[in-house]
Amino acid sequence: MISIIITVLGVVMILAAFLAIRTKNLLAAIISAGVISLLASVIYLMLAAPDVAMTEAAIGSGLTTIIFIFTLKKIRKGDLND
Amino acid sequence: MIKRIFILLAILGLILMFLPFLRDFEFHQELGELSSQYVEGSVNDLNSQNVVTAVIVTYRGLDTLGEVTVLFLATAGVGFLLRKKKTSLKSRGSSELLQTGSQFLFVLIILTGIYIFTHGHLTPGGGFQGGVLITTAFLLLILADTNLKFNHKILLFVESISGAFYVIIGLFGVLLIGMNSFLDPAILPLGNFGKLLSAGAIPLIYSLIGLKVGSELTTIIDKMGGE
Amino acid sequence: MELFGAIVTLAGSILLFLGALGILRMPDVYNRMQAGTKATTLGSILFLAGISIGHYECGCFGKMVIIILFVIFTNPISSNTLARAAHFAGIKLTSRSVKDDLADDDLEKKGEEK
Amino acid sequence: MADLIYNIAAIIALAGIVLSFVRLILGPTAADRAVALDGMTIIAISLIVFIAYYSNRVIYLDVAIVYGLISFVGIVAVARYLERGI
Repeated sequence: MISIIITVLGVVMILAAFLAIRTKNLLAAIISAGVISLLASVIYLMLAAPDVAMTEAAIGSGLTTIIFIFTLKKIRKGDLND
Repeated sequence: MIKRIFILLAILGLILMFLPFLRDFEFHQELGELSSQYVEGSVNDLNSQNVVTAVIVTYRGLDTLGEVTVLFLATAGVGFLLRKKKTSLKSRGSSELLQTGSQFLFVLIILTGIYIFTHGHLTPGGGFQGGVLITTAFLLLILADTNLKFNHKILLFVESISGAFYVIIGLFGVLLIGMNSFLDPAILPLGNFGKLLSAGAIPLIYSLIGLKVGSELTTIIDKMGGE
Repeated sequence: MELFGAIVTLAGSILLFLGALGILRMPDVYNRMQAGTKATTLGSILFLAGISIGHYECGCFGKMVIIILFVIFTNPISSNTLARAAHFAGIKLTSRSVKDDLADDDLEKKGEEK
Repeated sequence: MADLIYNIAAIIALAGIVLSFVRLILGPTAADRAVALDGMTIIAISLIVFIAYYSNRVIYLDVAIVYGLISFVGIVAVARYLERGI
């Protein structure tokens, strides 16, 4: 059971990483990075590491995404077209 | 074309290098010498239910002090590099639901953060995670209203007081127990196993770390996100 | 009791799956949001409730209630903000939709300002 | 019997994550991707609770609490960026 979930989530994570580095749309790359953190925290929990899972959930999918978005806003100030 | 072939070759080489790890992989059924010592010591000597917390705060306490210092330096760097500028660009206000909901959820997130870092020795999580939760609460307020002003004196006060007390508690160990016991949590009574007031000074140290991390990251967020 | 909880969990997971299917198959952003928030909210509530019903001896009932409350509190806020953002970002409705209240509101406001 | 039904429920929820992820890859606009991320986080909370049940450890639920409280902030940030609010 655990191995099925880990395999499926791992494949989805690899696809998300591929999307994050290959896409031209920066916002899509940020969202894909958020997906990677999300699934990574589930996988850490399955490997019996709740501390790491909580850190990944709080920092990886919450704070890092938002700091990326703030940075995107700072470098795109005044440029109103995506 | 040549570039792509080289990239492909490099990836193949990496796969060949990592293949033995995949083939010979096996779960460790028994703990090693050092880790079994940590597990027994944290349960018997320190009364801490969460072994990770005991390792981070006690056995590797100096490393944690170093990490907090690194975070302080990062905050100082961000504060030095990112100056706030007045922009003429007008930003759209947020919806009423977000404004009301953020004020309501602010309290809930702060309470959860305090729960996380005071229960660091009982449940997963601890000072860093609790501090990030507190930061997220302030972040929600920034997202709801970009013109929000934080009181920097309070942030500075909390940050410096918690950092100073962290070192002072460590020095109490040297003073009360012995020369080699900087940051020893046994300066307070150890209490009963599994209760909130147990594991000596670990909850106190983790609360201080949580406050310090929370105020530092809030400063970073304020510098980056505020208009 | 355990079987009842398992069936509730199964119902919740089917709702989660249908919500995800709606995210995939619906024609435009607003319809996807409709499927992706309402169905998944009810689905996760049923999923969590089923597990806590089936394992009432584990003493995790309070934490389950807290998680369900957090899902109820946070989900509408994110979906509302997202729908508003999609509207202001200028994403068109699908050609089959019949009414756009927020656009009508905007027109009325502009008329008042003039 | 009950364990089997729980496992089937987890597999169905996992299929939901995969379907949402397909929308995240296809999504023509950033709002579509944010909606897909929103759906994935909610299903992931359910999966975390299932893992806590499966491993029989109540303390894993703390991760679900933190996740349920934190995950929506990222989506709100994406939305505020899209409507040029922040």
